[in-house]
Parts: sequence; C-alpha cells; structure tokens
Amino acid sequence: MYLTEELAAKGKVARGYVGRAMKRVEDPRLIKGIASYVDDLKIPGMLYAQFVRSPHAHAEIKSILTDGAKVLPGLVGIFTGADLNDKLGTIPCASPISGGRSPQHTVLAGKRVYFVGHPVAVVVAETRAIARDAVDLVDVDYEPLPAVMDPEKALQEDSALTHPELGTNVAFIWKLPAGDVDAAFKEADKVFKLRTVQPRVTPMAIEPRGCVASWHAGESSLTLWTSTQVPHLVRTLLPDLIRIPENKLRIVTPEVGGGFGSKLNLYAEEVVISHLAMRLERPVKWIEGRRENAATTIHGRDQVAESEIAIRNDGTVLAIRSKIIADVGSYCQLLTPAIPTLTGLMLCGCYKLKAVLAEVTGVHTNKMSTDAYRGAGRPEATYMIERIMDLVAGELGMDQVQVRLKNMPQPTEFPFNTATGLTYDSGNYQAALAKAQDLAEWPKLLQERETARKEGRLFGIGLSTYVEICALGPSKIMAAGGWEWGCVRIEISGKVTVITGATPHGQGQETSFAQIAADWLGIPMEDIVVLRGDTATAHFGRDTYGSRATALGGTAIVMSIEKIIEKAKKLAAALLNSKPEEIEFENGKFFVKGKLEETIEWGRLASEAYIAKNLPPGLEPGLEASSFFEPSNCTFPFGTHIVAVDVERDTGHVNILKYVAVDDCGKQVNPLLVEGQVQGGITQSLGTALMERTVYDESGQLLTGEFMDYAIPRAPDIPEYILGSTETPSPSNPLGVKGVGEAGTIGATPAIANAVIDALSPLGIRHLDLPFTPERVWRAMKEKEARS
Amino acid sequence: MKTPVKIRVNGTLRESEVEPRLLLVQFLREVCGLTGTHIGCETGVCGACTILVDGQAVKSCTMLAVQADGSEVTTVEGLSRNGKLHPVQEGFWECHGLQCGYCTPGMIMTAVHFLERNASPSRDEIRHALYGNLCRCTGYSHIIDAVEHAAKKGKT
Amino acid sequence: MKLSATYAFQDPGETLFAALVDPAILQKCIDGCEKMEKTGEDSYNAHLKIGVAGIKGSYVGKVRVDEKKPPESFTLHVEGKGGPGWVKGKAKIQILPKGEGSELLCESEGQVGGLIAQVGSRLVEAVGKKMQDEFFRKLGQQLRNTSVPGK
Amino acid sequence: MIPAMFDYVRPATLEEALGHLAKYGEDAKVLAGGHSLIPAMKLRLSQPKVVVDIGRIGDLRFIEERDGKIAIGAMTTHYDIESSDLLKRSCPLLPEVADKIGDIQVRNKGTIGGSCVHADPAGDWPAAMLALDAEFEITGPRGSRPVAAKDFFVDMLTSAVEPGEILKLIRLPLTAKTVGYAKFTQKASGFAIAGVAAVVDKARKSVTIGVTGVAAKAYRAAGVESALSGSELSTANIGTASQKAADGVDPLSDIHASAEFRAHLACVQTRRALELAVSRLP
Repeated sequence: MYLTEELAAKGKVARGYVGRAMKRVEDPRLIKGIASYVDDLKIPGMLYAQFVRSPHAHAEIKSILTDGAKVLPGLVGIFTGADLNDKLGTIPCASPISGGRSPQHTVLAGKRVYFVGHPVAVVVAETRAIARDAVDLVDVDYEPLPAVMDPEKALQEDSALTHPELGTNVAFIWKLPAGDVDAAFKEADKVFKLRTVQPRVTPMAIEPRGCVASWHAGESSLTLWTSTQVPHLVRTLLPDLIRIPENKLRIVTPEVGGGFGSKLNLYAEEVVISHLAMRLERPVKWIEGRRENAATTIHGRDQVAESEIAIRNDGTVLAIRSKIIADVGSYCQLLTPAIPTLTGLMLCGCYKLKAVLAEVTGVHTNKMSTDAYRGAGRPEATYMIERIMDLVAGELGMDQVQVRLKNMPQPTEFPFNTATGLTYDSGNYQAALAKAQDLAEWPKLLQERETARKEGRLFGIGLSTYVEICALGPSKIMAAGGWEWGCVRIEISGKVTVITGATPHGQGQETSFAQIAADWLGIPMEDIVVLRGDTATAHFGRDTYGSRATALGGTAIVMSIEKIIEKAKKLAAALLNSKPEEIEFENGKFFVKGKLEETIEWGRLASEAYIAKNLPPGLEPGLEASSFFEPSNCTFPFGTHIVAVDVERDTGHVNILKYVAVDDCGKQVNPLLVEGQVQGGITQSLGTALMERTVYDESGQLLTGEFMDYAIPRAPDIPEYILGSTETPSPSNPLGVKGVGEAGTIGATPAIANAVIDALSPLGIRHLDLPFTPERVWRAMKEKEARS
Repeated sequence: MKTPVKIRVNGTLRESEVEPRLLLVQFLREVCGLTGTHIGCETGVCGACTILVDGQAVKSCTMLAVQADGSEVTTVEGLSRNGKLHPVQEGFWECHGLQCGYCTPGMIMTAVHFLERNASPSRDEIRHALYGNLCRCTGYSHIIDAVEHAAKKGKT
Repeated sequence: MKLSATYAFQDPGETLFAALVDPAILQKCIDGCEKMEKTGEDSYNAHLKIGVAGIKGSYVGKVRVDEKKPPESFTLHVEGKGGPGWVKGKAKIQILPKGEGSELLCESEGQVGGLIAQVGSRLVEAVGKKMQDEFFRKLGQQLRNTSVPGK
Repeated sequence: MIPAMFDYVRPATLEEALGHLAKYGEDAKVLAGGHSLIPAMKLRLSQPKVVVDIGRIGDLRFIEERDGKIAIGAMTTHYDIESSDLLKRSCPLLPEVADKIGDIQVRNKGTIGGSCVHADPAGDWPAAMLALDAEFEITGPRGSRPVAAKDFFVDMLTSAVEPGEILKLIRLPLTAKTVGYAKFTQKASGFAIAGVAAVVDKARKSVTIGVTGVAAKAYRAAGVESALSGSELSTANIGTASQKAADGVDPLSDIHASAEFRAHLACVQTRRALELAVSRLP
C-alpha cells in the first residue's frame, strides 16, 4: 500500500479543516433552486419516452396492438420487446452465486411478464403529454398465469413457478459454515429458536429515477445523463448492452435526489433510452413517475430467518445456525444475491461467537427485485443478533446490558477475527455503550420504566450495540473492483481542482473532500473545487455506496496530493538551489530545512510547473496526480443506540420518548455532515421499525405504489435525537475514517424493536415482527389478553 | 383548446397559451424555465412542488396553470433579493438542513409561508407545519433547526 | 376479495333462474353495462362502465354462464380490461325456495388489477359489495317485485 | 402525472356555472379546490371532458353569522375555517377539525365544499357535519334546495349533489365549546382511519357523534348517542357507551386497518372525542 499510518499522523493539518463542522459548499445552488437534476435538462429536439407496463404479476403476452396509439399527432414511435430485445444485451447481475439459476433479463418483456410494472413497450413522442396519452392507447392482451408471491410457499414442491423455464423458484443457495458449529451446540447449556421477518421495503428517494440520452452522430458517441449513484459502473456495463465502445460513452450524473441503494444499479430504462437516442438520432428523456418508482425501482430487505442459538447459562452466546430465505423478486439485479450474503457474514454482530452456520436461499417471486437498500444486508443481521441478545437476557434473567458486555471483545483484542472470517479493524464497543448509557441517563431511565409499569403503562427500553461493514472494499471481495480513484490538479493559477470517482448524491463530498484536500495542501478551502459525476472528467470511479466514499475516495485524494508534493519538492529544490530531500513542506509552503525565511507557495510552483522554463532535467511539466486507492480491509464502524418508548394500550400506537445514539465512524471529517447522516439513517430505520412495508396482494398487485399508501416518516414522527460519538480511528486508511452513511439505519431498527418488545413484555410478549404498526401491536396485545 | 394565462412569477409577468391540463408546476418548469420547483409524487403528498400563490403555500402539482391565471406566484428562485439569501435559505445552509436537496425548495417555501403566519414557533409547531413535506435524507432534525434559525434571524 | 350474501325474492326459483340467464335482463341489471353481444352458447361480449361517482372506468370484457343446474344453481364469470386496470370474477349462485318466493345465495370471488387495485384498494371491496347489491336490487325491479337485501 | 385532455371554463357567477353544467351534462366536472379531483385526473381515474372551475365565483367564500346560524360558503378553504375567530367562538368544532386535515398546503387550497361533495369515506368534514346536524344548500337548475347532513352523505364518494348542481353553502348551529374531534390517522395519506366528532349539549344532556373513515360513508353513532341520552357524562358511562360506536356498520378493510381494527378504533376515538368535549365543560 502506498500510504502508511505514519503518513496519517502527518495529516495533522495546517488549517484544521478536517474535524470541523462546516456548512456545505454545494448548498447555495440547491437552496436557490438553480441546481440541475436530470429532469431539469432540456436539449433542443429532445423527445420524451414513457413505458407501457404490465398490470399483471405474471402473464403471457398474447398480443400488443399499437395502431390506436400510432395515429396520435406527435407520436414518434412505439417499440416492444420484439423490436428491441434482440438488438440489446441483457441486464447484468454482477454478483452471481455459483450454481444459481436466473433467467435472461431482457430490457423489455418478451413472451411473458414477471411482475407488476414490468416494461412491455416504450412510446416516444414530441412531448411528455403525447407520450402519456399514447400509453393508454397501446392495447396489450395478457393471459394471466398463477403468481408466486410467498417465498416460503414458493419452495414447496407444488408451487407455481415464477419462471417456468427454470423448473425451480430457487435462484441460488449460499452457505457459510464458519467454525465448528456442531461442537458449539454440544457445548451449549441451552438452545433456543427464533424466527425473524424483515419486511420488504421501498427506498422511495424523493427524486424518482430518470435519464436523458443524446447521440452525437458526428462522433458516434453517446452521452447519458442519469440519476444514479454509480455512473462509473453504468459506463462499465452499458457499452456491451447498447453495442458501442466504452470510449464512445460518457455518463453524467447531475444532482441526484437521493439514492439509498435504489440508484445503485443498471436499469432496463437506461439501456432502452440510450438505444432509442441512437436509433432515432434525437435526444430522448425519460422521467420515472412515483408509481413507477414504487413498482419498478428495486426494493429492499425481505428476508425470513429461522435461527437456532446455542448459549451457556452464564450468558455466553456460542453459535448460531440460521436458515435465511431471501425473496429476490423476479430477476437478480446488479447486487441482488450479494445482499443476503452480507447478512450471513455479519451475523456475529459485535460479539465473540465461536461458530456460525448461515444458509441463504434466494427465491424468485413475481415481484420487483430486491437489492441494496441502505444498510444492505447488515440491518438484517444486526436485527437478528440484537433480538437474540435480548432474548438471551430474557431467557437467563440477565440484564440486557450485561449480556452484551459478556460477549463483546475487549478493545485490546483488535484487530478482531470473527467466526465468519472477517477482521474487525478497530473498536471499543464498551466505550460507545457506556457513553450512550450516560447520555440516556440509564439509571433514571430504568427508574422511569419501573414507575411506569407500576402505573400499568407499557414503557420499554431497548438498545442495540451494533457493528457494520463499510468502505467496501478490497477488490478481491468485490464484484467489479473495490478501489476508488481520485485526481488532484494544481492549476496554473495555483487554484486547485479535485476530481473524485466517488460520485455523491447528497452526502456532501464537494465539502468534505475540499476539507481534506485543503488540509493536505495547506491552502484555503475556497481555492478548491471538487468535481464529480461526469466520466469525462472523473475518468475512473467505483462511486458511492456502502458508506465507502470518504474512506476510499478521500484516501485516493490524499494519495494524489502526496504524489504532487513529492514532485513539487523536486521543483522547489531547483528553485531554491537545494536538493529535494532537503525540502520541507508545511502549511502550504515549501522551504529548505531550517530556512523558513525563504518559502515557495503553490501559486508560484504551479506557474513554474506549467510555464516550464526552469524545470530541473527530467521533471515533467504540470502539477497533477491521480491515484487508485486499493484498501487492504473494510472498515467496521460501531455504536450503541438506546430507545425508550411507550405503547398505547387501546390503539397499539408506539411513541418514541427518548432516542440516544452514540456512533463511532472513526475520524470525522465534518461532524455536521456526520450528524446529518446519522439522523437521516435513524429516521429511515424508524420508518422500517414502525411503519414501512411494501405490500403486494395475493395476486401480485402492488398496494403501496404511492405515498398515499406507503408511509415514510414525516417531521412530526421524529423525536429529538440525542447524539454522541466516540472516535476510534480505522487503521485501514490514512484518514482513519470508517464511514457513516448507513450506521443509523443499521443501529436503529433493532433498538426500537427491542424497546417495543420490552414495553410489551409485561403482557408476556417475547417477539413480534416488523413493522410495529398500531394494528400489529394491538393484535399481539389482544391475543395475549384472550389467552390469559 | 388552448387557454391564455397571465401569471406574475417572481415579479415577472409571464403570458402564455397553455393546454388546460398543464399543471402549474409544469408551467413553471417547462414554460418559465424555473426548474427549482420539483416533482416527487403524483398525489400531492410529498410537497417538493410547494410554491406560494398569492402568498399562500400550495402544491403546484395539484393545481392547473389555468387556475393560477392572474395570480402572483413566488418560487424558490424568487426568494433571494439582490443576491441576499432569504433567512430561511440561510437557515437551511447554516444548519445543514439539506442533503440531496431535492425536497429542499418545497421545504423552504412551506417554511417561508409558515413563518409569515407564526414568527416565533416552537419546535413542535415547526414539525406540524412541515407535515406536508417529505424528506428521505435528513431525518428532519436539521430542517427543524433551520426553520428555528430563520425564525430567530427574522426577528433581529 | 370474497363476498357472500343472500337476497330474498318474491318470485319462484324458476322465474329467477330464467331471468338470470337471460342476456337482455342481465344487461339491465349490471350497473353500467352499455352493450352485451352474444358470442356463443351462454357467453357474451360486454362493454361496461363501472366505478363510483366521478371515478368510472370503461371496460371491455366477457361474460359467461356455466355449471347450469336449472333451477337451482349456475356460475357467472365476468372478466374485463380497461384504462384503469382489469377485473375478473366469478359468482356462484344458488337459488332455494323460501315460502312463496325464493332465496338466492351469491358467493362471489373477484380480483382487480392495475391502477384501481393499486390506488383504490380501500374502496374496491365496498364497491364490489355495492355493485352486487345493486345488481340484485335491479333484478328485483326487473321482476316487478321488491327485493330486500338480506344479511 | 398528466391528465387526459379536457376543456376548461371559469364562470364568474353561479348562474353561469350552472349554465355550463346544464350544457355539458355528465361530461362536466366541477373543480373546487382541486385536491381530490386533480390527483384523480392525473392518475386518469377521472377523465371529465369539461372542467368547470368555480374558484373565481366570489360569493362562495365566506364565513358569517346569519339568523342565529353559521353560514359557510362552499369555496371556503380549510385554512379560512382553521383561522376564523368567529368559528373559534361560535362553532369551535370546525377549526379543530380543519387543523387536522392534510397539511398546510392542502388547507390553503382545499375547500369545505369540495371535500364534502367528494364524500371520501375517510375525509374529516363529514364527521363534523353529521355531529353538528349541518344543513347543505344545493343550487341547481330548479333553484336551491336544503339537504340535511344525514341525507347529504349518500354513499362512498357520492353526495346528494346531483349532476348539474353545485353546493352553495353550509349552515351550522352555534355551539358551546363542548366539542371534540379525535382522529386516528392513516400514516401514509394523512386521511382518517377513524375520525370521530363529538358535540355535547350539557343542558339537554345529549350528545351527537359523527364517525368518518370507518365505513363506506360517514355515519352518526346512534347507539352511543342513545346510550348517553339523559345520562351523566361520567368516564364510566362514556366508556361503556363508546363501545357501540361501530354497531350496525360494515367497516372498511384495507392494508392500513382491518375491519375489526377500524371498528375498535371507532370506539376508542369516540371515547376520546367525548372525553375531550366533556373536559371543555365550564
């Protein structure tokens, strides 16, 4: 590795931007309404596309009649699967599991449709309104077929098949045997069982997806503007599908209005729109509607796990055997199979289990595909292990804190190797727990619970001590490379352009990366511009997901600056009549060791580097460097969330009374942005815990296709968060950062779940499935009453 | 079939002939070229398209352009005066009240309107006021801070 | 969606049965049935305009009668598709004598898809129930009798 | 997102509006605040050929005291009602209900008339209109006719306003402060799963209860009313009587609440609304 810990120490910093809560440089354009999202683009001659989509979950297409639509003035064309599929490649899955079986994922439906919203045809017109009118006039005749909706029933022999040609609904089976599971179970004093259900959820970024493609006939090249988290992955994958060379394709992501994993994919619409722009030789725009977004942008979670847990009477959790069924939906999208494998890998949580056996069965159903939704696999694992910890405490009559402390590794045991084969980079789980207890005023909270229970109120306290895996990751474990790229250019004027491959969609890299670069270069932040999101300028990148941007993208920038400094020293030595090894660099100034009276700053160095009259022999002109950072390991942020709730007896409504979160994401570049990520993550997770649920009916109709039916948290649903942090630097990168984009989402659901079940525990309720909607809680209470 | 409309947008009179089915938000975005007002849903729930019509916050995706004929419209682009940000915009910037920024214009317009009705709101009143604006990134906390900041700023 | 309801008629079962398999009467009883053409023995093409208040959709579909056991029972199948989605249903009708008249038991099962199912789910069942009640009310009228929807 | 094509007319007077309705018949649809109609048109569930916008008819937007009653014009917005000092004094149930409708933006544009005529089974106003025994004045080609609240909400999405007619105003009694509205909200849409409006008349020892969200149309909880008629409004009596809040109705069922839960919530919210009203007794 190019960088060392020693270098990290050197990053002690002239101006101290890193570590400071700073407002964002990207905000002025956004708060003035002058930023540009995909739908804001207007290109002369641009056409508008709309997709005709299946109203059936599973059906055979008997005919598609387009004559009625073709008479509309302003209609340019209607294309069906028969017109497009053989001219285009199929949608790739980048993480297939060996032995897995999935169908060819054509861009439009062929003979059959496999989910509600499946695109059947695309219409193109001079205006949006004409395209919309045309959709109603395309007459598709379907012969409905039995829909496969329940992933557990789908595994039964007599089940209908999602894709009859595969002969099975099993998409893949993945097994993780880690440690001697049988021995651990023999050693156990007790074994108990737990069934956990992670409901299907819909990401619901407020900006739906959309793209604009423009064909440049003169150059035979295509530009695709798309609302994606991963322009570089799109550029890697798309050329094969639309049959143009990679170097003729440019991907631009303007502002992206939220992703949460839902824009971490190559979607059929991007392929079709690109193709149409080439075929019609006019720019084509497609913007997803909300109903389309809910039906045809990936969903998340949807796992059922049956676990057996081996424990000792002293509270030691020895081993877990878990059979996980993951409903993957109709197709395997980009990372579909990878998500539940992360669940298996993270099953140990922050505890010293001896062995784990995870068996994941991916099941095809006639629903939209599941894929990475914020947290992606880790919330599922954390929910399971944190529910297990509470159940162990309940089983043994132990305190919920004690049982966790009993199983955690000590801070001195890091790097810590888990039973599942991961190496946790650094950690002090006890410190985060203690700090959270302090902030929550733990003894007082216990007192409150006691008082409340005496009064007959359903008051509960829940906690989760979580660890997650971020900064994904070393290329050997990633489907398409896990490195990140960055470039730094000192312009002739001395101003600095930083280019990152870690394309942001709201995280604020323009600010945090400028903070990093300013400190490492020793210049004011105002002199730095961070460019992102255009493959013509950011040549390489693996983009933003899995809380990787700062740890990996930030490091690539630091590496580039180190290269520039090395070169600048040679130039400075020539200008100062010295030798490179005698040149020191501090606070943006180069000088001969001990001779602080004569210094050279970046401005002069840059002009010398580019005017190139006084370069020492052998030194190239220019001051620019780019770097690929290949991490040696992932990072493992952690923390403790504590929640107090009360449950209304007569309605089942859950009130969150107190919310405390202490997160450790390693070094913090910008604590204000960290806070924003944590609050946003917790809120999304609160949605998962209390209200969010994607519902299909028995025949496969999506009943949560609008914000009218799919609830996400609103401002009045949110408690006042009490946030704290600890800082355990990661040794995996010179910045010492770990990542924070998903921490809130991972830590919060189990904490809320544990609190709700703790509140209900006086009624004898030991477990309840997510989400804790009023009716579900009310029913659970009612059943207990009826039995007693 | 087309209907003439005259709408004063951010102080500038815009005259156009539009199909009656053109939504006000589309008029602003496509006819006036003011793309700060966003579309996030189809059922008037998300609030990303909030603007002021004759001083009242409304969802411009649930209003036809023809209904606004003769009205005064203010969009997010019309808030800052002489290069100076509106206190609510400042609040959002200072308090990190936005991440992806997509819901932000609507959020800001609701807050502007709300503070005109209630200059010294409590945090709970702010939450209640923002009920009709969905945000998926921030978790709302910093948005509430931002509105509180603007309220304080407005008084000085 | 499943519904089960009984309706009382003053007519004998034979009259009721004959009316129910008569397309002319069927058309008059199906609220919003604009057209019905015979396409075969006991099967018809139909144009339906159904929904509630301002939210009505046009559907083109098929109506079919089978499992006929006069005068006691038969099964009615309806399917249609249109702008707001598709509907599919079957109703098993049993007619039992009761006093001087008869009692009709209707057990129906319906599925809706597309937009109506997806945005109108809370109303679909109620609309279905209403349409069914309306059908038998009109049937009663057609038979120049009064009928009382039973419970 | 884009409605089907339609023609648009914007009459200046009620007479002119009625003229358009007479001319276009069933092809026409009246546009009030638009918060029910426009989303339905955008989804193309509703495709009128002509939209008659009554938004500029000046004399449909007012709140006045007339002849010992409150009169509210059909085009009065929810916010007008929420913020009316006259109503806060003389018919306080209305501002209380208005405050719980949708959000600020919806309340600024949505109208009481539009909402009542739309008769959404989960709309808030019908509960209050029933509890207050409101009287609706409907104007049509043959002049005006009054319709009592109990006859106004005919069925799901169906009010007593016939094609060709327009709701002009609503008359309501002056009441004391002893009213309450308790709403259990559907998390996603903000509509009522169970919304109960209670009006307590202390002198006559009587209560009236309007319930929305529970059944296909809003209804008066007659069982609760008669159970409490003439009796002491004690916590115990209210609790017992409230159990009858869903008697004789067929509750709706959807993914947000089963029929059983809706019926249960009707009872809970009835108790809460009554307790709220009673707590306001001087």
